Amino acid sequence: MSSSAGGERKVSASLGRSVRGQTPRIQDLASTPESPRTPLRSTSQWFSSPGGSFRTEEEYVVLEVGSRFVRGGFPGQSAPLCILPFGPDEQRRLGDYRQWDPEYKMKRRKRKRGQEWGQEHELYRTDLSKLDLGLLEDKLERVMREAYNKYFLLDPKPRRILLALPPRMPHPLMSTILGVLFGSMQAPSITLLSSPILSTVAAGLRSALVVDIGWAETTVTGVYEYREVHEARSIRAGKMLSEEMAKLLNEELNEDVEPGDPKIEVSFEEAEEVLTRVGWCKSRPKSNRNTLYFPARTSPILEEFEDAVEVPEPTVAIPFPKNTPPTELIIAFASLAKPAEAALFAPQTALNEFDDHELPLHHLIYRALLSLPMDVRRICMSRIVITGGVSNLPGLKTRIIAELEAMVQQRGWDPVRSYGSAGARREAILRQQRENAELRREEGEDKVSESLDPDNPPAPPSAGFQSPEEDPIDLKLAHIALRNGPPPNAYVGGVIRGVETLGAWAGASLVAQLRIKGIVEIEREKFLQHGLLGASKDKEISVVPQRQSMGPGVGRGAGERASWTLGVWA
Amino acid sequence: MSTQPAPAARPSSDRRTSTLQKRTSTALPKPSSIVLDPSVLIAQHAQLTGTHPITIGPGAVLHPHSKISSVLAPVVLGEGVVIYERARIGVGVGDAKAGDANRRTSVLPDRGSGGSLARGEGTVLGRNVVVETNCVVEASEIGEGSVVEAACTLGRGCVIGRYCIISAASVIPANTRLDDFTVVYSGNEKRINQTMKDRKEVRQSYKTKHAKQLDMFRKLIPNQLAKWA
Amino acid sequence: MAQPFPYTYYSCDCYDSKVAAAPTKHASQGIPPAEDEDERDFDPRSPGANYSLYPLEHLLYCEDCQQIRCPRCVVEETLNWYCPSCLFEVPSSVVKTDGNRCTRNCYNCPVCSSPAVVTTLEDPFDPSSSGGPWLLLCTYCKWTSLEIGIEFEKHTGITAQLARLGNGGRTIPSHKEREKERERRLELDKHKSRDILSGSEDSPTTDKRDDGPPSHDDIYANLSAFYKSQLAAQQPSNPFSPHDINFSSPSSFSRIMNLYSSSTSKKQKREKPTPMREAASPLEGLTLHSPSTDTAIIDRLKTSGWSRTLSPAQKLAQMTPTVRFTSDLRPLASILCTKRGKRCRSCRHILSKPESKITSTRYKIKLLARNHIPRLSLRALHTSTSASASATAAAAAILPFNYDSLRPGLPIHFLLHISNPLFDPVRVTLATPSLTPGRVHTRVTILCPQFDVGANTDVWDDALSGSTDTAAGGLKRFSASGEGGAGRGTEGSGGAVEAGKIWERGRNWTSVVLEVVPGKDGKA
Amino acid sequence: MSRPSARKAAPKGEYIETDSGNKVSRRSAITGTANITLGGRTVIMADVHLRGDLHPTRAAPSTSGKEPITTSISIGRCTVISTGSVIRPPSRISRGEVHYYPMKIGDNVFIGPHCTISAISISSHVHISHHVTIHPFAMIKENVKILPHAVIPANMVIPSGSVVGGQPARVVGEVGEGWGVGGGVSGGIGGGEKGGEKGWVEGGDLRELVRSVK
Repeated sequence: MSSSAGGERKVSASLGRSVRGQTPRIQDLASTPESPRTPLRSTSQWFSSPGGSFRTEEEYVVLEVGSRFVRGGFPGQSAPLCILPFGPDEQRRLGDYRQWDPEYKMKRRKRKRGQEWGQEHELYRTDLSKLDLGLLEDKLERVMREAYNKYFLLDPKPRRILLALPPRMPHPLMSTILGVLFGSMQAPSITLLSSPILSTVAAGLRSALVVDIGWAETTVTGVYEYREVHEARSIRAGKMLSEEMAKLLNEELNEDVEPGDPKIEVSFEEAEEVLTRVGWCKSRPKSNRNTLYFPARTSPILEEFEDAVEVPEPTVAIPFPKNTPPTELIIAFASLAKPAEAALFAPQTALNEFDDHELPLHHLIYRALLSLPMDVRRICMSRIVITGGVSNLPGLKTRIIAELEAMVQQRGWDPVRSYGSAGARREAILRQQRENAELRREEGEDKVSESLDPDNPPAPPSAGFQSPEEDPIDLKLAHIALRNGPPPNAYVGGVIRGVETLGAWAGASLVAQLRIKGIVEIEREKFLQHGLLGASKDKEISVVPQRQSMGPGVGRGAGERASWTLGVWA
Repeated sequence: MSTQPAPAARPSSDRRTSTLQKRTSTALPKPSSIVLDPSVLIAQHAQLTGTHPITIGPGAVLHPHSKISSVLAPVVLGEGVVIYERARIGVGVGDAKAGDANRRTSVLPDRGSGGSLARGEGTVLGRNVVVETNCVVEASEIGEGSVVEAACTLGRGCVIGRYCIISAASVIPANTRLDDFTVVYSGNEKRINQTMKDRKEVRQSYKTKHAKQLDMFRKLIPNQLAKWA
Repeated sequence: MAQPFPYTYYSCDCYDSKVAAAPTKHASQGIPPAEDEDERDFDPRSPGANYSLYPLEHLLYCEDCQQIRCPRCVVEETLNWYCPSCLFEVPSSVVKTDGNRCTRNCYNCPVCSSPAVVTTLEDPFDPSSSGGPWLLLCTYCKWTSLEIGIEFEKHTGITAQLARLGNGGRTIPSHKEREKERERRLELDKHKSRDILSGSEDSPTTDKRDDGPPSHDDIYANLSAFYKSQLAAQQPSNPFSPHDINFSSPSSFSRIMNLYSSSTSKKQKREKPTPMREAASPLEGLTLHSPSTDTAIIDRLKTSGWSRTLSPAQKLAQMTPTVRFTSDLRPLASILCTKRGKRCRSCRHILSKPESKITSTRYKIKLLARNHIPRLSLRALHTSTSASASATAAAAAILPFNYDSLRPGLPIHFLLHISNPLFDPVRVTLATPSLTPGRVHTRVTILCPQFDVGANTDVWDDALSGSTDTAAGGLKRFSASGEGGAGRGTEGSGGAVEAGKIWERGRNWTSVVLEVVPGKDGKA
Repeated sequence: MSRPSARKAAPKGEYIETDSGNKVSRRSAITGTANITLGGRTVIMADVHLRGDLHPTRAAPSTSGKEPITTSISIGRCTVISTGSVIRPPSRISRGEVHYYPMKIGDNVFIGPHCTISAISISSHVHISHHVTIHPFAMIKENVKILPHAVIPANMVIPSGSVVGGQPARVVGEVGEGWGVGGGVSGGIGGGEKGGEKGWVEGGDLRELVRSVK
């Protein structure tokens, strides 16, 4: 049947979008193209297919493929049916039940030679040089099989897949993942949605600054009206964090080890467990603690472990049954916050010592905001959505927001960091601004005026603190809006504000439930025929700069209407 | 522990045993002797060996092929203790089989080291303690109402609290202390049995059930007490 | 060791085919094609090999493709659903609505995953009429639903009761009730904001009064309700108008999306839109980040410590991903499982099809690979003392793990037994690297690399004749399998071990001798 | 059906063979033989302990069907119970009385060394590895493989065709379609031990194994 589809493609390039292994339909011709900029784009064709409008959500399977977990479930569910990890135990030969042997379970697993921290728990990494795509395929294939056979329990009817992927995923990776889903899971079509946008949806927002603190890296994505407008990355994320935790534990454990004895080295699993169970994050150090809701006892006084001992400081007893002999580590609660400190914020190091790829989170976010256009910024800064596995670390969100607020107060939105001789004048300005800010804060958010008008005229230097200009028309507008418009809360802007999200998966589940079609809709036959190059009739005209080049040609060129496109992933 | 309805236990027994508890716990090792309460049930092929004294409280039940050894130190079994088939009680019973009895001893502190007999306190099982099949118990004390499930190994000098449950095939390294109501499960996990701790009625019904179980054994198992008394 | 040694793994062809299929992918990767060559020859130690090596009993055979089919070159299709603990069949219609879980009283312990039973708390001394209160008890780790403050009035319909019972015993409103509540309060808010024209920002604090922060589910429900309402607002109400096909159709949605882009704004004007807006209140799914919740969690961590927190496994098992403390645990209804048939992925022919009855263990169709490919088995040919050593030596040679009982330099003889299920004789040619790869370089020599195996004819008289002589050494063999393979069958070795000669030959089997010289191990 | 008690004079050796071909080790410990039925061709090895004495006290339907007397343990044909295992019928309190329930073990069941078994029923073609503990009232269906050192919690039901292991045990896999096929008469028997291949497989027909026990 693939061949027939192929024939079809040749015959009617213009009908390409309709190809489902069936004959094209008139409605497809009718469907009006939208601007390629919209990440979420319509095709009436899905619904206009016979009985289309009565299709139920079950038609879809919603997947999120992360670098360490796969989440899967059905539309309309608040949480995935299964969250499947990629551990070494998931990669055994069939019939090798070693991990169920208690003796084996008791042993601490050693890191294999030449393997990076937690490498054998990863599905993929964006650095392809070290990645064995064949293995990736195997892993994913097995996990997907498990998901389908143990959790989804679907009847034989093939299901479409709604796939949440981080934007700008390397194409070899994508094509491998898609290959598995099409090949082994027999999906008739796969819709790609980018996770930051989904996180935004799952937060009930249209625009947001999505901070995804994942495993390998932290991604800050500015989303404006459901469009990625900016992206910044840092390697300060889960991996570094758990490595720091391991360091900490090793130190603690080795304190009472005689010099002669072999040093204790906790396994990845142990470090991970400690991190997820009792790891936490301190609030901002005492200095200008205006947004601090914190018990004084675990404040930065306890930076050093020593004082922690003197003060009757709460401690945690962590069992290490896999250690030989099994031990229990009594560790000061305060010091369990150190890893987060070191890995994510690195307060010791001066800012200019960081490389661009290892910025501490708050700086990363600040810069991201800074580089956003002004009006976008004022929307985004009060819609900071922190998600990703690490974001569950208690206290982390609070800390980030607090740090950010502090930075904004300090610097406003001035990209220049040092004014040299002009410093004094600069100071004056800043003070001036801070006063405004205070004033403004007292008045609170009541100034709907500036919030209401979406396309703001480019505001005075610091958009965050522009003093609201009283405009009768604005006021009128405001009243109208209040009478029959949405509550003003929907237009809050200009202040740092954190918004919780249910996460990308929930977002995808929502989108699928609402039957919204993504821009990137890939169909089975086409993919199996051409892979990601499917859309590449116009190789020569579209040379879109790409993060991971797979050669030119997956761009959203002129010819894309006729076939599917890769949207943000191009 | 399961909480099924069951008629009342004889409160009298409780009182009697509480006193017995005191006595046994402070019992000094007398010259080699076997002190058996007349109400003890010793099945055929149950063994009591060793030179140090062995004291067994009222209502205790020794199943066939269970073994109480006082070769190295005295053994005291409180009232209503049940020892199942092939369970071995007493310091020193483990060593012989240490190798294959449990393969996991390798990854735990060697039980020989801690198990110094200097204290010579021997082994004391509190009231209504149940030791299941194939266990090796060298612990110095097990509190009232605790259950040691099948194929466990309790190292020397262990002190197990009251109403603990050592789930099957666990290994308790030497000189471990377990608080009351501890549950040891999945090999190395520990947790507190809140329900048992908070709810008196649960403990109560557990007691009554145990009593009934004892009665049942009396019905089913021919008593060889005479042979030992 | 889960798999008693020695064992045999078969590599499925799908490995090669995958590599063969790879080039296209490689092209896209820009990996030099040179790699294809060395990728082709199969290395059992490569991590990828774990996915293409299978024990014989897991392999099927497609008679049309004339190929082995391993679990991943088949397509599985569900025949029926049933609960693994009560073994009731579940009709496909309700499977999805029940969330793929059993709705009877089949629950698993959230702490240790073993089955939980319903027992009573009633005082044995005065049994109450109802026999209650009832609770879930884990028979293994003794967890009870009391630890999360849940008791049941009836011992039946646990699922129904649980649905209404939150942890700590508070009642959870049903979906309908929640819907109503939401509507009511939304109305309320509207009025509020209408009256106060100064647009008082109705912050979440106004709604915080009711029990704490809303649950994951609530937020989700609110969100989806909000979006639905927003979409509906765009549409004519009549559900059957052709328009409504587009009801939630993306075109309208994306139109709302780029409301602000000038291109569409005129169109908007015409149907006087209320632009799709963001969620503004918790009722619409907006939850602002509140530091207080964070600090609350931290304080709780501080006080309750390790034992009250959840292990990763326990978290993953829970329905809601947000749980953190033991008090948040919920008993887990047992997940249904399925009976599945298997089809060949390439030609779609049925390879195995179990009888659909849950109780039946028979198969309608079952095409086993063992009936089409020779069966190999390896065992040490030695005195019982060194047998274990030799066995493990081979293990070290074949597998990445090394045993301490390995004796470097001491040659051991192994017996490779090949039996032929086919009805024609087969000719076998064996080959092995003289030195095994990996850390332990073990020398393996096949004394007789080429031989024939007879056809599998007339099983029956052979069975009868075989009965007597196979009795030898049975006890040893038995104990071997019991202890997990060490010291397997120690009898025999009648003739001397000679190069070029097969060891023994039967009707449809032949056995030859391998000489294995374990190499120096890095550790030993 | 025959009972170990009804033994025909056998030549001195490890095993006493009953007229229906059961092989019972002289060193096994069997209490309450009157309540135990062996299906024939079943092997009870040394140090195996069968607690037939713990039998249902109130009239319970005899599981073996034919027996008028209460049965506490009934074991099917070609089943092997290996060294050091203990078989004890489960008991629970019902209506305020302790009650022992008859335990049923099917055909071609292999029970490895040093197991403790209190299941209510073990169906045919079940392979139980060494050092396994099965708590009371567990129910094990056909074609199940239980991994070494597994602990099967009380009341657990193990659906047929599954592999279980761990402490507590859970279903960790499925036995393949080909599991238990072969051995016995279906091919390969000619070899027997001599050819280097054993004449029986896990979960398969254990006749070969039983025959070889001496």
